[in-house]
Amino acid sequence: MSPLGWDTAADLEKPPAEIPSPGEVDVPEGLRAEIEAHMANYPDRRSAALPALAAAQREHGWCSPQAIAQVAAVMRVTPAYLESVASFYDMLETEPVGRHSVYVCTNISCSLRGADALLADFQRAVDGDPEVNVRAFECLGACDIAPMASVDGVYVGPLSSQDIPALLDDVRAGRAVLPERQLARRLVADPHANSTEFPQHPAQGAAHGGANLELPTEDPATARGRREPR
Amino acid sequence: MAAADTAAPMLLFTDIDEPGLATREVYERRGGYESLRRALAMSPEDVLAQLEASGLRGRGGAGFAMGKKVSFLPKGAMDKYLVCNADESEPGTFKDRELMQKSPHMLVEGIVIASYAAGATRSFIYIRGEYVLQADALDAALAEAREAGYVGDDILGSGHSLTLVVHRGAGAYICGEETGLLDSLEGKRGNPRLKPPFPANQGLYQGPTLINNVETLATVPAIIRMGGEEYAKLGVETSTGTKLVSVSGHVQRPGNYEIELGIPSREIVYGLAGGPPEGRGVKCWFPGGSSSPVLTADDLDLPYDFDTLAKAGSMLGSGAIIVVDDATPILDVAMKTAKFYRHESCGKCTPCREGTNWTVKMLERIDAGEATPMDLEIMASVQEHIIGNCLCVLGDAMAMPIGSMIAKFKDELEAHMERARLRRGSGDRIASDSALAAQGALANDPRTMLGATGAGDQAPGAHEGAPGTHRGGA
Amino acid sequence: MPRPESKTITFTIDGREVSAPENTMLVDAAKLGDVEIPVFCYEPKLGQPVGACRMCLVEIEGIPKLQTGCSTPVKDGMVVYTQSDRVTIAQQAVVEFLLINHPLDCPVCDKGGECPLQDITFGWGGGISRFVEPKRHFVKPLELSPLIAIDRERCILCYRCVRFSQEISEDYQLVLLDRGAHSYVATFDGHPYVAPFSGNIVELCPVGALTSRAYRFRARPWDIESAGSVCTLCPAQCNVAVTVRDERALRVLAREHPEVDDGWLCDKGRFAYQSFHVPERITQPLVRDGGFLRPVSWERALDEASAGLRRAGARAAGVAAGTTTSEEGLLLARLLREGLGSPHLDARRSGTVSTGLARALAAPALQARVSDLEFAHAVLVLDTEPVDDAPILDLRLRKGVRRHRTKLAVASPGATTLAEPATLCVRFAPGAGAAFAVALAAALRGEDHAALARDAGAEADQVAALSDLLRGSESDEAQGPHEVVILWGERLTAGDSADHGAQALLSLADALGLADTDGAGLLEIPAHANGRGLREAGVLPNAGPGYGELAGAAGRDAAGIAAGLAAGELSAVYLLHCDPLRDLPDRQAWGEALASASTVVAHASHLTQGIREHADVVFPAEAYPEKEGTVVHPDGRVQRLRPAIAHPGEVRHEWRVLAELAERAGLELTLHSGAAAAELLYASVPFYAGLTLDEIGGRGVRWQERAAATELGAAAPPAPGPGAASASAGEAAAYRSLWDAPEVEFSPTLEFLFPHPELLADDRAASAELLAPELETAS
Amino acid sequence: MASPPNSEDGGAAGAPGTSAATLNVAAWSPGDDVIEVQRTPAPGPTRSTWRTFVETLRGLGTTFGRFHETPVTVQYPEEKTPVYPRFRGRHKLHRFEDTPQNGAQAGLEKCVGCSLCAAACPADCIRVVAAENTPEHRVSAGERYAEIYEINLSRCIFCGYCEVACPFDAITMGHDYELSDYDRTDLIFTKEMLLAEPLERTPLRNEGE
Repeated sequence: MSPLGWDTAADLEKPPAEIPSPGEVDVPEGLRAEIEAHMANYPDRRSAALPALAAAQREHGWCSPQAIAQVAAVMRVTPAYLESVASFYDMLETEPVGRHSVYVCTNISCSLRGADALLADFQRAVDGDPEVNVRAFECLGACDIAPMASVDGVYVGPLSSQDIPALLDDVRAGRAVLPERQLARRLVADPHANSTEFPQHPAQGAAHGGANLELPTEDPATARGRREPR
Repeated sequence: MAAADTAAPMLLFTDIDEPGLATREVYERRGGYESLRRALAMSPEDVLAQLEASGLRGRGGAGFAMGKKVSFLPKGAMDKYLVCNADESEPGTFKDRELMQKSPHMLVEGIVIASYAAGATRSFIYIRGEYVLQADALDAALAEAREAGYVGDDILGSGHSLTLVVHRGAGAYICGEETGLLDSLEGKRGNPRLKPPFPANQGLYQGPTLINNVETLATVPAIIRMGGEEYAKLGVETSTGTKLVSVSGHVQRPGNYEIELGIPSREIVYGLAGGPPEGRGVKCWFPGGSSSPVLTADDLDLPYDFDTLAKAGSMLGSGAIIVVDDATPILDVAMKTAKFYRHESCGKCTPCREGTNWTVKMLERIDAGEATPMDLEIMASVQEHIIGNCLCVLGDAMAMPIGSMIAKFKDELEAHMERARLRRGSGDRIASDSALAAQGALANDPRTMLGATGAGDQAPGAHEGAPGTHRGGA
Repeated sequence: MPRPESKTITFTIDGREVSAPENTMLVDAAKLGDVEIPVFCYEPKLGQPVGACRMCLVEIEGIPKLQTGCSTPVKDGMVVYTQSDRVTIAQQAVVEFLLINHPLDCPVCDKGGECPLQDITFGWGGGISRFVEPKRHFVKPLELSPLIAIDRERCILCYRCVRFSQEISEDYQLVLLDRGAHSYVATFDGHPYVAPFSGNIVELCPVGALTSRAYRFRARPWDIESAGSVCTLCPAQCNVAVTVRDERALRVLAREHPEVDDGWLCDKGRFAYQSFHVPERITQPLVRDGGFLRPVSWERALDEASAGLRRAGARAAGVAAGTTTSEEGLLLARLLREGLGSPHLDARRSGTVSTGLARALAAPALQARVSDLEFAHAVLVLDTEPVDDAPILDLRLRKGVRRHRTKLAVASPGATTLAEPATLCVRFAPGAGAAFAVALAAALRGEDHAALARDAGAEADQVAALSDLLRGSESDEAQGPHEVVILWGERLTAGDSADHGAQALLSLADALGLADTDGAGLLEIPAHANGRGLREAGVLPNAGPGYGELAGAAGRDAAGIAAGLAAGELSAVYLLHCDPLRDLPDRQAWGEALASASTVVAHASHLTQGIREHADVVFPAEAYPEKEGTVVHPDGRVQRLRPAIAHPGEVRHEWRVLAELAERAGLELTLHSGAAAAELLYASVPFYAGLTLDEIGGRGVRWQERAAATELGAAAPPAPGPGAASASAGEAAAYRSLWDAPEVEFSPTLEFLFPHPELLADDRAASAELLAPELETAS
Repeated sequence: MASPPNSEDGGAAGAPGTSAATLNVAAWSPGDDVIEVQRTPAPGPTRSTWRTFVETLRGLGTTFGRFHETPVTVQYPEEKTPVYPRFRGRHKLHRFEDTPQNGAQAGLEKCVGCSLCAAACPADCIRVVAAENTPEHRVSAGERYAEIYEINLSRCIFCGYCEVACPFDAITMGHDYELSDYDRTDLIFTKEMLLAEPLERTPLRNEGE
């Protein structure tokens, strides 16, 4: 299998892709306003490429040629420029994907704690569901709750395969995912970080720091068994 | 708890978990923005002098003295930029996330003070796109700060003005490299630029640019509060102050800890983080994120500071300690590391683009039993060919740890290779495993950890017709 | 803007002391000491080095890491090693890395034999590869555009092509997609890469990843010869090297000349050579016989032409355009003036500038060079669209803005492609260029210009802003004299307001002090490729060679000739590389004129409509690589065309045909060689005096820089005649696309760009009907 | 090396003559580096008589001794002289045999028109004009094929560099040495001629012959 595009020739019937002339592309008003607001933030309008593409992705679900043409029309740059930028970044999708994204961190710290098996289980669990885009992701910066996943931008962890059904139910129902496992609720591990003066966060219980964290308890043998399911 | 003995003075993590610390009200109640007032009362040169006196070294990875960096900016009236590097994506690192999420005002205050010292009037926080919660917290804090006049025109009547924008990335490790970050901020692909010219002379939009890590900038208010010289008394001579370390991997209490630089590494790994799970030992550990060469259990008694670790052949980097226990095959660690850098290589320069790709292929061949001991030599030489020959440090970031693993665990890798060859020969892994175990060949090979290839392969399209899944048993 | 000056320093490379200008990049400086440092991504024409390929790593004393030679400026006393073990190992490593995914299909690769990757692998590679894994394989070749094929297996990701698209032509169509080892060069969503300068990426590519579809598999480097020439398909006159095999042109490459083209070519210049070898080309004399053009012998054609012209006598007229060389122009002028006694000839599209004004505009002090466009503080593009009229100057203007922060202002009647780099764009009414220049001159003099601007259809405050920009701010003045270049199109001096336009230009020049400032001046883009040369050779109704006074009364200009023919006052017309229906304004008038002419003699290479329907005698015209003669660049650079390929069929040198006709008309010329014709030209034009072919050489020489330039003579510009400058309708719609040329129409891979597909079918059919059988029997 | 026919026999016949021409270094020595060779028979009546009869009889002995042998003349052109296997005769171009692997279809030409043979040719007698394969018209396995492939055999010096240069083993030197013609233009061999099997096979010498 080769990456998309490698084997693709240009379609000589198409016109060259220049900057779309105003009026050539219909842009939803909200999107246009958002992109223009981003452009105002920078001395050079091209700087708004990332936020603008992200906005278009929210609108269209992915950076489709149509979405890119819309951004190009507002930003007055060529669509090729935007496509080039979009294809560089992991979070900008250049192929159609499900509307819900589940990024499972499979980098080293999460891997050491069983993320690869978690990912495989995730993929099995959403097999055939076009709405949920489960993909492996490089380090998401939450090694303290490894293995973890970013579900529509919300970090949850530590996760085990048993959590997957509940998590997916939450995603599909549009609820907050596994509230008790969300990173937002977690205290830092450093026991000295919190002196005395303020009341404890109710959700965290009395314990400080790492103490409230559940380490994966399974021993290596069961871990291996789980990882080699077939 | 053993950690209690090493109680360091809290600068960044003081009451970090206090509810509402992210709001201006609580932050100010705790003395927030006092340093800003104090700094604005001083001349920019005095602020800079304080920063230089503090000996604060950059917390992002390179460890360059922050005061010196500010002083490199050309003087005079021109558009200067201050960019806060919040693209924290070094595997194992998650300290900036904590700061931005829980104490965003501290960062804003640090940025405003630093911009005052540097004479910068435009500032950007480049935060990685995955940090949605943290970016939202920063946006909210920024709105509050603007309202209170800490950011904007003529801050607190000092005449200093600053526009500050939170710029969200979209998922690319290379944007943590300062010049890659600048290109990304300019709306391009995040390709690193050739240096020189250095960003201090020609950075964002060709203007002089100061780029600092979140933790570095967040430390600035503390330095102003306590005075540069007082700050320099913390830590050891060439590594002053406190440092946030992120400990992860095979430890019992992973998380962020604030330490005084120079304490023994063992204190961190065993004392604070609780060490590896019961019954296991430390096989190796990355002292500064996945791009630092690995150290072994013997090195655990080294003091944790910039110079000592450099002398030991590794680096403090971003202060992210990843512990790997002795039940994990080193090949899997190498494979994870190499695959990560292959995925994140921007593709601009040849040694990194091709070298990372080739290294992964060689590792896969080793694991598939298609390699010979000469391949280890080739792999080591490929790492040497990458180191120092790349445009930026990403190539080195793979080649150094992989090189160190080959050097330090050569025997294990050769044994792994040999076993894989035997397995390949007999065709049935499970059966041959027990057969081999009977021969004693599998001693110390629990093969626990990760399916380092197979499902974990996330490079979009392994188009090369990879040797296939090699974990047998299909 | 002062051009960078640098002092010479000495550095040591491989133990050799070498002197080089300070801050040259090491790769370039090393060449001065005969040391070659291999490079892939480095190409100074593309701007700042990117240091991506890492091929040029060298060791510099005092720096621990190896440095890239392409991005390290030399400093005095630097000690550099390019042969040390460290460097050798690093270079071998880079070659090994690059070849990991390169298919090594050199035998089928068009680049084979002239491929930097081959050369560098041979010179600096390790000789073996330790890469044993399977290489990647993809479908190939793929089309990137109708002109260019892409082979992604071979790409080594040196970034040259995408840098060209983004930083030189600034079309941003060709980009890199994806990341890391998966990166590939592509366009948006499968659109083709079609842009005026796209062909340059083929020449830039250091491997065989981008190849020309027109040249594909035509020849190997050892099969071919390279012949230096000058492209005369537009006034920009880029220097080119024609690739010749079996005496046919197979390819056109840039022959870098910093004062002309900067090493780039437009796609017309690069690909239109195909039209020289198509079956539709006229390769025999044709004579109209019984209403149809039929191939005849040269003798018969010359007889017919000569008889027709002699019958007309003083009622004959001549129009020259296209690739006509100055010698041919001079011979045409002498044929008409001396042989036939007719003063009616022209090489302009319309309108006549009085001799005094023409001389004043040609004054050496007022002439800007092409490189001035790049280094000036401000450039005004006035009533011309460089990308259509002289494409390569478009790149030069963009380069000035990008690299030297030149302020670019564009004044035009329509939208311009230079809007993005331009600081200011001003619009005026179509055809009101001269009126606009008058208004601008008034604004620069500080006079009230509101009414004048209104007459020109421009906004007064925009005119004021433009005048401020041209005058420069005070801080600019501190940096020395403010250099302004005005790049203007011939249509500014078109039609009835020709003298007004010229007068306005002179007053603009006066107000800005262009004559006194080095690096400032005027640069005209004439309508025809050798427009300037033809005027200087005296192909004008009102001036002889070198803008000399005529003995008799002035003749008719092009429009006048059309009117005269239509009214029966003239009876014969000689068309030199000109189909008036295509090349001259007022197509309808010319249609009537040619229909009523009793004799139409034409030199043409393709049967375009005007020739097909009206010519009585058609001489096969030469293509520029077949010609021998002189052409003059818009900035006064005298350049030579030398025969590079063989004449197809029975094509003869055109100067010979004209000389023959002139002799039959009674002149005594005794020209036996192209060199003799050139001598005649240089002797006829006072300010060319003493020019020799040696002096012109391969690079040309600006006559303004020679001592003989004073022979032009100063002329007091006459006061403008009565009547205000007004829009001339004829020129209003006259912006002509770059692609609107028979060379494009008849080039198989280029024809898709020809803007009039309906004409294309007609011309093809007619040519096929007439010429194809003949060609078949001939071949 | 190809030997002329009958070279062995000729050599044997000449043996007595050469033995008669004995080397006779003169008594005087003009110097160490000069050797005088006497080509005439040594003077004297005995010697002369000996030569007249005995040597003549000996020679006749050889002649009559061969009387019973069959003639060794090769009846060229009816009969072809065999050549050694590595004899460099007229070139051949090759097609793939029926082996549809490596992307090559059966019977495709091996030559891709790369012109390397032309580059290697010291006599400049090869002319290649390449063209592009299309799916409808596929001639060779690669992207390109030789549309025109001509060898001017009146210029060829049979050095064999072309087969050495060929990266696809598409051209080899054959054994055909019958290369005379009445017209020079007929000696320009086209691709079709080079691809075709020779009408008659040139006989090969056996090992050790």
